[in-house]
Amino acid sequence: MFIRKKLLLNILILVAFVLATMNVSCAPVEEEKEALKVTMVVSGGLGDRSFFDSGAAGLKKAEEELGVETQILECKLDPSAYYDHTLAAAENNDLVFIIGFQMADQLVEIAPKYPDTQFVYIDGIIEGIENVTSIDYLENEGSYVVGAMAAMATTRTEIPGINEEKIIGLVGGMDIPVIHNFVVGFEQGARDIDPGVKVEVVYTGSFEDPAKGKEATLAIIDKGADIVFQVAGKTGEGIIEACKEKGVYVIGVDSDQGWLAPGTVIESMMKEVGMSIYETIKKFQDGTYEKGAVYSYGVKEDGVGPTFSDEYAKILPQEIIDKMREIEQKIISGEIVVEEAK
Amino acid sequence: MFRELFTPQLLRATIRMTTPIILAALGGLLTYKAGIFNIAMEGMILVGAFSAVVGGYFLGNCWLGVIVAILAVLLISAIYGFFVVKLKSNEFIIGIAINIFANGITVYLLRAIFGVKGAFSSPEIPGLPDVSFPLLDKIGILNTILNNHSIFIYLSWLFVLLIYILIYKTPLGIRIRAAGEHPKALETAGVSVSKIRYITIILNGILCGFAGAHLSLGYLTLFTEGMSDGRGWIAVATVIFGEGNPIMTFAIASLFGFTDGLAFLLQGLGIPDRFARIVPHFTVIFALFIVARRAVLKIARKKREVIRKET
Amino acid sequence: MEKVVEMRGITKIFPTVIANNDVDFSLYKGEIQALVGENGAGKTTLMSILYGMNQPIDSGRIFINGKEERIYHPHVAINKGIGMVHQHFMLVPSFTVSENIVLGHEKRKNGILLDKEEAIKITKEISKKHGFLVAPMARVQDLPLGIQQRIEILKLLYRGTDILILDEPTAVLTPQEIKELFSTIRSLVSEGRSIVFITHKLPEVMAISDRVTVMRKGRITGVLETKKTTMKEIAKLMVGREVLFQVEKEEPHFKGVVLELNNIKALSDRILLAVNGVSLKVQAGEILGIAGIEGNGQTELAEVVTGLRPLVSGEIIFQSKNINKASPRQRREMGIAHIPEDRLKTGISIDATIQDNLVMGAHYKKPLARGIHRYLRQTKDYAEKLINEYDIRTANQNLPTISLSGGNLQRLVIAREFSFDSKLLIISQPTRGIDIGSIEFLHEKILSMRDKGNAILLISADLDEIYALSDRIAVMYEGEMVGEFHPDEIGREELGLYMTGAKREN
Amino acid sequence: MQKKDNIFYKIFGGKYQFLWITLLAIILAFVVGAVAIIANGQNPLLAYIALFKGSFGNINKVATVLTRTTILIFTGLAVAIAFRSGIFIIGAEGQLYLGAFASALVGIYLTNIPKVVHIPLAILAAMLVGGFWSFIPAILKVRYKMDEVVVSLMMNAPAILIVGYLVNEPFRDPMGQTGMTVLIQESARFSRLLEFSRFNTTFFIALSVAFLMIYLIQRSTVGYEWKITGLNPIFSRFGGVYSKKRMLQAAVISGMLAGIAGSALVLGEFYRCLDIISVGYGWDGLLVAMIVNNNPIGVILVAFLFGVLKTGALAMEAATNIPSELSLVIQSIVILFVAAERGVIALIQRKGEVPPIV
Repeated sequence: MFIRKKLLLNILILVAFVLATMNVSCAPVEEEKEALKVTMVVSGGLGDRSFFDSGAAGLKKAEEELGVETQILECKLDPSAYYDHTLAAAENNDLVFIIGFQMADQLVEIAPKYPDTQFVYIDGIIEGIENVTSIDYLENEGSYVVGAMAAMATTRTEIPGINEEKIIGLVGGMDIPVIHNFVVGFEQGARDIDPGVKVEVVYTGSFEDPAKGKEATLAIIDKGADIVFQVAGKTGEGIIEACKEKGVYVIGVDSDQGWLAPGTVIESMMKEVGMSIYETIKKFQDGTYEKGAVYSYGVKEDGVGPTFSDEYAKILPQEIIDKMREIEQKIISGEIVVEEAK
Repeated sequence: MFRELFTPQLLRATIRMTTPIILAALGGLLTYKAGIFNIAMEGMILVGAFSAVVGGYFLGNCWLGVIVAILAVLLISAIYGFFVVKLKSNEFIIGIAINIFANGITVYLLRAIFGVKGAFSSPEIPGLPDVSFPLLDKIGILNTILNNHSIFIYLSWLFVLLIYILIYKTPLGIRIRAAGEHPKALETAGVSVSKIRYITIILNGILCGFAGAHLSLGYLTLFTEGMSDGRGWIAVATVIFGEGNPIMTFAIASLFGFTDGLAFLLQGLGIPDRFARIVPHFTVIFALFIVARRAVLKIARKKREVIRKET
Repeated sequence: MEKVVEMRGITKIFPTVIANNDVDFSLYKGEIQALVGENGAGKTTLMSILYGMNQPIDSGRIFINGKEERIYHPHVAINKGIGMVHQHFMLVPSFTVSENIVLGHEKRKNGILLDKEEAIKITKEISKKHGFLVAPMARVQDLPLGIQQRIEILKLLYRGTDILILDEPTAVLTPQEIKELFSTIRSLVSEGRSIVFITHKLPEVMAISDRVTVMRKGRITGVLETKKTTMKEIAKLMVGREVLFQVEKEEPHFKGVVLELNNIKALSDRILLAVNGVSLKVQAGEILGIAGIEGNGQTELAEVVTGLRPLVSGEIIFQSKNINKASPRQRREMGIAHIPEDRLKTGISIDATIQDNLVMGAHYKKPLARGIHRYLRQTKDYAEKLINEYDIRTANQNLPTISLSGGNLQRLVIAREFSFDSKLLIISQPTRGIDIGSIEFLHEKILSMRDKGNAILLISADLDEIYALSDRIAVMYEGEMVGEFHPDEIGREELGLYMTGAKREN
Repeated sequence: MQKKDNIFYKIFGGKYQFLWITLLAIILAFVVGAVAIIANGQNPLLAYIALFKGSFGNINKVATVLTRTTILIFTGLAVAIAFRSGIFIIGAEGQLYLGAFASALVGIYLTNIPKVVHIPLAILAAMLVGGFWSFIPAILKVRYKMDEVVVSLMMNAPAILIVGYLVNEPFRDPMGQTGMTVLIQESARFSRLLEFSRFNTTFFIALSVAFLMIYLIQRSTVGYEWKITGLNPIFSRFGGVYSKKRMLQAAVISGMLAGIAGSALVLGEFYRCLDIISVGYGWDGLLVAMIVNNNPIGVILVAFLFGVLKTGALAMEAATNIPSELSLVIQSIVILFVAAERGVIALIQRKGEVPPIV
């Protein structure tokens, strides 16, 4: 009895299916002007106020200034969605940005099947596929610079909120290699300035739990940290809040996060995802786009690094800012080699 | 190593991390006592957290925010109550449905109301005040541990006490317990079991509203998507492990809070983050295993004694 | 005389049955009215309606003290002075006596808190006034059923009840307790209260009631004055045919010992020695009746023999083999069948289908299964056969068992247990809660099993049953066997003395 | 003696009642969802067309739906078998992760063996760890009367954390990829069946396992004993069932099925183990099983329904800019209405005879 009942359900679903397919055939095929169609697929979700949002901002800018048609597809870390969204983006776009190292497999699988679509893989490197260009960021280089900055600032007790102890901190979202890349650079930067500076590293285990972020931050502030580098997505909101509450400083990540807590954010370590997206689209329109190229955006390419904005100069002594610029030059010239953790 | 770990700051952190859990758990405990296995706390905290921010932001007053949070959670509770009490649907399924619903609706409304994704923070969100007790200042270590917390932390302790009194010392309390243990006995004593269950669902709604408001206005002053991050589930676990006793529930919630805080400090000793975070879960399971095992052994021992005496 | 309750044209339809069909019922002030009928006749439903449960009804009107009332919830009934003692007691096990008494009508102190002292005081007062002795601070779960029933009655008196409905109040009581209950009922009536007494035990009807209302299949079949009627007449109205009160019993043919217990001991759930050195023998072809007040270790004894409860010491010898270590399944396979005392909890699964319950134990054997494969056809036929043979009234064997009435549930259990090749039958309280028609049928079945050569251990608190069936009677008191008799040797009164521990052999 | 004069009853009562109610629930949920979409300023019709096109638009879409369905069948059956036997283990998500990792290990480090050996070994590994993880709460319940719901709930996060650690530290892909192991050997992979979908042969494994489970549950003595143990353990023991053994057995099989779900993700869909390999397949499995009251045939159908909803929601988002969260709202409403079936029937019959208070 039950089987027959369910059979009927099956038939109904089949009917729905037929109706739906009919709809495909009579879907509107009108198309106006051939605007460049660009889609960005992100592995996580928008609203992280850093990495993905930066990319979205770049895309928006391109839409406004370059007149392209854009769309963003979020996978929200559902690995089964990576393939679906990559495929959907590949099907009817000219240019597809794939943001998130998690999606490499899917990209490698799909890109060759759509030779007419150009793919840009961001935050990792894929080589050997004609229509896939890679953009990688050397977070470690940028982190090195802010690490050095923090090590210098933590000894400057004349800055309000800076204590005696030579301790700085880093709160990471998850204990994963991408985050390690930040950690390694940050630690090396601090060490090179003053081997006596201690870096307290703690992971919250989630990119989505600001309460845990706050708690983790309070724990390292209790240990004496007065400058905290936050690398934790939405969890970072809680980190910033803890710093604000305790009157210590925080280093923002990926985007310029100064507006979140003016006076508390001492600097932001930029990862110019938006900029690189914008520039890539521009190149694509200009015809200077290189198919299959691999770009590494480090300090040299201005892809990562501190903002040097005026807002922060109000807190940081000029000599530290100068020193940061000097370090950047040394990284560019190769005098300083920053370790990697990826 | 011991000194490095067990600092007053750790106890302070324990108190902070326990509060959202215990607030929700107290609510869940009431419904549990009235015979409803409620697992919708996760969703209710989330709705509470979100609407507290909405209320606080637009009305400009943190207490109005709390009230809005309570009203919103009560709305969800009304749906929950209708399905569970009136239609007598499976409370487990309804609970999960409510959790999914809360997750979807908060994200959706976050975008609809504030036009942002992921998180909303603003200096315009009024935070709940911290409370300081002047007398505590004098006692150094107690001051570090107990003083200057957000107001709901103290209120949560008060609630533990109040709910203990409510359950064990008031007429409503014995009705609630009767509704859970032998509903027909209560019904035939002329008291509507449905009414009692609705009351506990309402109280649960209020407490989850508090938990949410505390999370987004007290603990933090912002909202992020999914910010309850499993606290409702932990609350479910504490209710069941605490067997519906507020004091036991508080103790177990504190154990969670403690091990959670400990996890951050363990990382400082070079223990990988993930192993540090396994600690709370296994500690609680293990602690309860010890308790359960002792109970089983006690029965076995008693049996042996009786047998020895009689044979 | 003044009518305190009048129910007119009550009709109540449940999804699968018409429980009350145009029923008229009235109760006069100061009378004891017996409401009798077989199980499923609709007695309890009718009284539940009066008590505000099973609402809404499909049609009918209710008048209390001449005024029409809409009783939609028990609290309305309570306000009108109606109280009901349910067959399954409505007491919260973990609460104290006084808490149970005041539940729903609690007194407060300081406006908020529950006044426990007042509750205790009230309990003491009313229990003293009515001559019931109860400990206000005792937990109900620790009290024997007789005391629990007193608490139920006290609860009603506390609420100021004038109209008491007692649903099968004697089912769980000892002869002594029944006597006490009857004197309580008489004193309550003498104070001006009116009582409805639901039962299907006719001797009790004759002993206590002023009037009798008889129901059958949802309808009233007679309203009689007790003095002007006989048990036979009432029984006929109840069952719809003549009823024999005594089953024909042939002389037993003993055929060798089947079960031998040597000094066995076992613990109760509360870790007390519930079975304390019991030794006995049961032979094939005989019924050994174990008389005793409930809670004296009979349940545990049955469970030890069937393997459901671990044995502390002693020997269980079944067909010359020691089975101390055998599992319940192994014991069933050897031929030990068991009709447990608590059918709903132990003897069936109320949510499973009737078929599932009927085939339990046979489900994995030929011809119903081979290996792990079940033959559904054979299973269905097997169940169908039992349903017909034992006259289990159901539309379909795939209905959930909960749809059966009490008597049919018992038939189901008996059908299952009697249908496999057993050597020993352990039967606990077989006729508890079932009606006259079924009892007759059941007793015949038990005797036929005896005559087929089964050894039968009959555990019953009902002395009528013990006398009607047993070839030998053993009395159990506090976990021990205190005497063994031939039924002709000993009178009921004397047996009662053994049961209450006032007297013992050896 | 049913009350058949009620017009509602005539239409919606009777044998097909459950079907009607489910269908009604789905339709109602879509109506409520439509209101939300209109409130969002969009055309619900277009949105729903996009949803169905996303699930049924072409063979690839259907295949995608089936890919999700495959996993949900495993997790749904895992929950169903345990719940049927009265052991309420809700640790499928954690077991899935452990199973996925175990499969990946076997898939990576066993080399030079034929496919017919390699794949079963990889699945076996997943079954072992999944079964073990599920055995713990079960044995704690049976031996020490600990609440298996909470113990199994609490064991999810550790499982996911352990896999996260292993995947990110000792077993990470040294070739630059992070949060994942290296690809498994060719010989451990299930074949993909379509060019533009990850639909693969695990689907047929799922169907065979499902049929096996249907057989076990409905036609075998073991299934009978599971059911009786779940409905009344005292009675099952009374009737000679080794009920503790049956409970443990069901729990272990449940864990094994959840493990296979993880295995299917690794061997069929991703060809490696990721640190986040599932977002809630275990939890969805719980819902799938509970909605159909642990009926194995129902599990297959509802798993398919969930597959359609999930896949369609992504497509709807891509096509119309309606946030996929809205599909969560619709999903939760479907669940609410379907779960209310009993109560709704009572309301339709207007009898107030909702089954008695528990």
